[in-house]
Amino acid sequence: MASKTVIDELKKSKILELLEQGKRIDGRALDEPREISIEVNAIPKANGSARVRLGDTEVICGVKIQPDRPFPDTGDKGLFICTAELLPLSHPTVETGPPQPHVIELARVVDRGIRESHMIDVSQLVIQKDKSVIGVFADNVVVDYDGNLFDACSYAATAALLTSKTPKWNWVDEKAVLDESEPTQLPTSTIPVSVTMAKIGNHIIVDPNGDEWNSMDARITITSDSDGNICALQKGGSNGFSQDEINQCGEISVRVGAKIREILKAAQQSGQ
Amino acid sequence: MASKTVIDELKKSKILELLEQGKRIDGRALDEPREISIEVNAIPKANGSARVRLGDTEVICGVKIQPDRPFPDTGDKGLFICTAELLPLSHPTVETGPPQPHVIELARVVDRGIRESHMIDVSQLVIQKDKSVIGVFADNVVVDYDGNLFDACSYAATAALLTSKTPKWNWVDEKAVLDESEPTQLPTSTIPVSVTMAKIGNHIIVDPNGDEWNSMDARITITSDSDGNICALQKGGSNGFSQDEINQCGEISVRVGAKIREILKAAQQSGQ
Amino acid sequence: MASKTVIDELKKSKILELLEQGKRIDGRALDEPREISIEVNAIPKANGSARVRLGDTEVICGVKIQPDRPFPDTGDKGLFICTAELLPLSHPTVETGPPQPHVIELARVVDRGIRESHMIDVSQLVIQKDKSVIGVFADNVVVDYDGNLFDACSYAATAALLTSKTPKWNWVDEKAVLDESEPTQLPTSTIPVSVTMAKIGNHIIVDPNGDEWNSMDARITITSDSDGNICALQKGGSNGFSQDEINQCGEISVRVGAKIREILKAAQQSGQ
Amino acid sequence: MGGRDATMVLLDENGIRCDGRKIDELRKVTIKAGGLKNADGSAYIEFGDNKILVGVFGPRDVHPKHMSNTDTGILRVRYHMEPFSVTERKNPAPSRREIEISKVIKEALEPAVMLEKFPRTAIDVFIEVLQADGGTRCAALSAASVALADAGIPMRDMVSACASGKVADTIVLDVNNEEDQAGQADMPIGYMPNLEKITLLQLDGVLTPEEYKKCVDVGVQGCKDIYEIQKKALADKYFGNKGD
Amino acid sequence: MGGRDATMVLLDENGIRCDGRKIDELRKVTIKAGGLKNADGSAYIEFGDNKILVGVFGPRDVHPKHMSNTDTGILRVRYHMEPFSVTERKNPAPSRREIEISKVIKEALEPAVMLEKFPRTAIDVFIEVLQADGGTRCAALSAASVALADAGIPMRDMVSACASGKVADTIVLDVNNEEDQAGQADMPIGYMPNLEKITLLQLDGVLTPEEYKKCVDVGVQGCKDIYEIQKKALADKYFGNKGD
Amino acid sequence: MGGRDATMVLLDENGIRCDGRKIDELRKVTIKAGGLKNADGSAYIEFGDNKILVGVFGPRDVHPKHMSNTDTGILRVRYHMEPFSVTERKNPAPSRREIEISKVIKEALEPAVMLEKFPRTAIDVFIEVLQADGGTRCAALSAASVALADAGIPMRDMVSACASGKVADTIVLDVNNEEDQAGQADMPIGYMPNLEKITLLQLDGVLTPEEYKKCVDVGVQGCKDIYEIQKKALADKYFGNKGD
Repeated sequence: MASKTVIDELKKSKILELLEQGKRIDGRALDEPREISIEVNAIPKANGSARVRLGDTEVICGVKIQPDRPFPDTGDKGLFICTAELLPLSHPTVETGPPQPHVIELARVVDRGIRESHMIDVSQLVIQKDKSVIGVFADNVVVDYDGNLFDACSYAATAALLTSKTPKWNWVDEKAVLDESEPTQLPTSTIPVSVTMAKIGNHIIVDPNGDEWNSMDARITITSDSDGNICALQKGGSNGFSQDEINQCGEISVRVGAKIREILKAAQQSGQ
Repeated sequence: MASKTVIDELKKSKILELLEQGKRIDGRALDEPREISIEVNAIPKANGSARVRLGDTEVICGVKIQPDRPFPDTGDKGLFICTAELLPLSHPTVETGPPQPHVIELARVVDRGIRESHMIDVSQLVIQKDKSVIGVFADNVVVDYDGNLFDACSYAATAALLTSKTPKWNWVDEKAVLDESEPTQLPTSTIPVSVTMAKIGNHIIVDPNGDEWNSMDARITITSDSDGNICALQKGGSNGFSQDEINQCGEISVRVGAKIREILKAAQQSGQ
Repeated sequence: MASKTVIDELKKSKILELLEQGKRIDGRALDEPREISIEVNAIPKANGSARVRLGDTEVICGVKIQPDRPFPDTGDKGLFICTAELLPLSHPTVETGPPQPHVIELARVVDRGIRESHMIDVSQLVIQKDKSVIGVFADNVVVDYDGNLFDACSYAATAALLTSKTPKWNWVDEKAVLDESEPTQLPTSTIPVSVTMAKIGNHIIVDPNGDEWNSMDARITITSDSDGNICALQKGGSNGFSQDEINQCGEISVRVGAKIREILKAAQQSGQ
Repeated sequence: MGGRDATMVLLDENGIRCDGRKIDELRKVTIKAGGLKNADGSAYIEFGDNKILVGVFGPRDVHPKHMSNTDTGILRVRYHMEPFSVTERKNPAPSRREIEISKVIKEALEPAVMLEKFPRTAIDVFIEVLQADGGTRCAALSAASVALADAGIPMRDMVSACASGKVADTIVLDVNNEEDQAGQADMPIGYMPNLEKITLLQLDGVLTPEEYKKCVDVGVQGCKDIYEIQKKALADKYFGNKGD
Repeated sequence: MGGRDATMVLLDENGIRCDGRKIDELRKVTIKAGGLKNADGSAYIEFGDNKILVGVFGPRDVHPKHMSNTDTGILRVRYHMEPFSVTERKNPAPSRREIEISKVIKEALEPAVMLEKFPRTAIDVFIEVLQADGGTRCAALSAASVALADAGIPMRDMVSACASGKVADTIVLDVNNEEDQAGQADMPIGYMPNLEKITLLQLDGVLTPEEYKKCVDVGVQGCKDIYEIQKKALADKYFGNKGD
Repeated sequence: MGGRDATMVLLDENGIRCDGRKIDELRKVTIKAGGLKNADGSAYIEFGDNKILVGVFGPRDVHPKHMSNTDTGILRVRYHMEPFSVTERKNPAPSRREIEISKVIKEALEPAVMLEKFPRTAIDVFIEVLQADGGTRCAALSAASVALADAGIPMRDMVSACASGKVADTIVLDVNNEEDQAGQADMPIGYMPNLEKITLLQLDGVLTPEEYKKCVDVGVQGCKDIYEIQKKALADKYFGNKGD
């Protein structure tokens, strides 16, 4: 946690100076996300997968679906677990070893955005009540870093889930036995979309890139669902938001999220 | 493991000088423990609990009672496990992370004092032989440190156990199912009391406070039961005791322990 | 990973100079292993054991045989697991803590040499298919280090297994229950022998001692079975071998291995 | 929060909640500043059935040195639950949830603490949850602010915190454990009352855009109530009105 | 490899293998040099159904300093499998197998890299297996060589790698996953084609001395084929014949 | 020691114990000084069926430096059991029991070792239990003293150790594994015979105050017997009476 370098400080000044003029360092509008490209089925042997580029940030999500034991108190529901990892090749500063707090937060925020939207109907993922359920694991790995991993991982996981196929298992002799029938679409309903905004000075910008990420005062990630409702939120960073700003961020997230949802739907189509 | 500071050395000289005159730095008699205050049911949602102050050392013990799997070779006995942790707010030198050897020793000595006294009748804590038993977990956390954690944790755990209530479970369909009946007193018999003594120079003192703890040559913790028998003992510290001193410590522990047992009994009464 | 010392460099020069004359620093022929002494049943309470000295390298292997759960996909086979640990008393540079990569490699190479030879017939080690099998654990501990742990651990594990006796268990009431009958010989067939060779300059030497180990450019460990076939191999070290050298090492390993196999057989006899 | 169901009566026809409160009513909250001997500052909060102890050390040296910052002090926060604080005994190892909450509380406190006054040092906030009953992060944050003030750390403002949420289709203040389990949404808020800034905000559960705004508003009002209790705790300790 | 059985037809009467290849035929291999923005060098290989990404950083400072070597640079290699890269989801913690393969690949690359030119520094090679299908270590080693070259690290030679093995009593090139599971022996080989040195060699499975020699020979020939693909990958990036 | 029962005849009518010993009789004890090539000092003890190897290194530098003490040397002790040393294979990770015993043995040795002669350095004692049969900590402590002497470390006295205990209502010397499992109390003692100081003392099990004194007395006598065996081990190595 060395002091910020002079270059960092100069970049921040430049970014702020441009924002005062209503401009961003890469020419985007304040509420404009970077270009999103989504390749589904990038890992054909997984049950679902997607490779997402959000500007120069790149994430791969692979979904594995397999029998598991239910939690003791929810024997009538399948499992959904979403993880995230920064691979060391994604940036020179990434360290191997146990996950840092910011990576744990990343994984938990992406997980909650999807979980709280009820995108996956876990009640359909039961093999034998209280004994065996279907576990859906969406593992994100970051392969190139240029800011805003929250959204990149969220889109990768969502696209991978939307195109996942689940095998069927039968409960035979106290064991889950794979049914040879064709895998079917994973049961999903709404499409959650996370939109991360940074506050730099008094400006709110959507989808901060790496330089903007380093310069921000605070950030907020808001996930909305297909009905235009808000289903999860996480504030971060070492400063605060006014109540008006929070309301404004809510509106932006629903509006921008609706556009990004179309990109996710197109990716879903392309995978079928 | 820096060298001891000059202040530490001066304190030790002072403590020793006073002891030569038969006096202690806080005015206590050599065989006099500090004031003990015990608040039982400090954590009402636990099955039993106690908050103990021994001078300025403060410990909270919470007891959780829940079904568990028995050890393979003792399927006809419940479990009793006692732990201890130094919370980082208890002293500026406490570090978070895996427990240090002195904390592991603390937990094991407190556990053995209670276990070896046979205070808890684990044979009554069986739900279904070889399949399911009742586990009694007494977790001590140190919230303020001023020496002699052995006794403070021991009194906290003992007081919490004496006032613990255990639910009942029935074995139904290969599962332990909670019985809705009123929880009953945890089955306990004898009341073990640990008495820790420090040797400073040629003096034996009971219940060393923080400054005395830093100045001691060696220490001994002896636990006696309600019959006045000795049931567990642990010597520590970087020096030794003569055989006479060991005999003397045995006598002190039984005598002083008897007085402290009355305080524990009063706490037990107050919790009913 | 400090630079090599001047002494290390001088030793390497000396070793290389001697090798140019066809000689080794301890007078051995290039394809001559050090003296091997094997004491079987060194740990009588284990199911099998051996204490092996290979020159000044010393290893103890203890075998424990006990019921275990099978791997999910191989419910009709027992388990064989071989480990290796460098005890800190074996050399001043050994550190305690999680195993270093070179120790993990050591354990895995020794394990594979025995496993790939099919020495142990794991299909005979089933108590109840899919439920309970017999696990054979061969744990090597290095007590003195003077190079070439691969072979020392391999001989210790092999000798211990050759003289191991396995109890019998019956499947009663969904549990493995020890049969009181006399333990019988562990079912083994071929005798694998690992031969480790170092390349120093352009010279291939068998069984490098500690000084030779520090001086080598590359190494190769080849395990052959009783039929004179090659069943496992591991190249190591920061340089390479020509294809001719690889062929030559193959021949040496079978030829030298045959001689060492006689020593293992004698040890097996001595243990009966 | 996947397991929400509606078998419990969360809100009756008179607008009374399962624990007898009105929709805009906090649970009983008491804060005591100080209490620990060794900590440089401390606070104890009872927030409904939550019981949380906070100790503060610092500013103090950082080990290892390369973790320190030559330009400013650093704030370190550990949120930790005792094994006996929850219904089923908690494994003593820090969970991913505890690590995330530690980070969220740290970032909620940073805007309030004048860290720039203490370059190269660290201020450590240790939060110990003795008994949990829903809303621990807000209770912990409120207590941590008081403990920092008790330690004499210069602050721009207090951070006051409580949660709002949606229960039985109604936006309510201070979601308790039962409401969190069976309710529809939970929104913890941390707020600096004088600087009027929200420094902690999270949401689990579905809200319409209108409900979202309402929820923020209700939560901010609750934070202002908490602020009064925080001030009283410090006044009680430092100006001796303990008899109140 | 204890579970070998022969129910699958691994080699038919026409000498055709279970995936349609001849006995001396590689699976389809494509390598792309570069691709990652932040890494100093990178490569992506598809080797049959293996998909592996490699990123290189360095030469760069070593922390902690005492891990560096005043006489030479050090090479550090991490071989890592993604949780979704194998049939049953892999636990994210590094396995003993991954640690061993990291070491074996490191020692296979060291003879090729001119580490002595960069005393006190480290070159880091990060290998990420996105999809595994038998022979990952050889594919990874081949890609790592290209990534090191892409990073501009001076090298004595490339290291080219593939496996040979014994399947249905026949020595074959490039053992795939089914052949590895059901086959009789697998011998991964890493080879420097110009210096004619074998820098990686392992064997699992039983071979007669004659088969052993044959296996090494077949593997070395395969490595030479891989070498051409490696050169083409670098030429495609640096000399623009991307249209090929 | 919760599982004590009395189905085994621990003491017969003639005062003979389950392994044929009298009540004040040690198991067979042999100690060999030296034996390891690389250690600075070493010893091997067979104490009944216990087989324990001890190696000593030092005085040597301490890494990291801040662990050293400018006023005195430090003693570090690791007590470790091999996976095969006990009936059911032991997990290789150090158990809490092993960590506690390491500490207890360290504190038992410290009074005997002239650490003040070696400021800033460490003396490392590595104890390896190859086969365990009750009373390992005492056997280990006795061997460690001999290994320290063998390493030429200046010592004030030896530390000699054995356990006494209560079996079938009788105080006996040197409790073996069966007696420990089925007996009533076990009291390991470490003793400096010339300085007449007890440096290790533990007790598990119930004793009346009179039995307690008796137990200490019996144990101290046993330690004196062990002392003679320790001296002989060193004499055998250093004065060549190996033929005894």
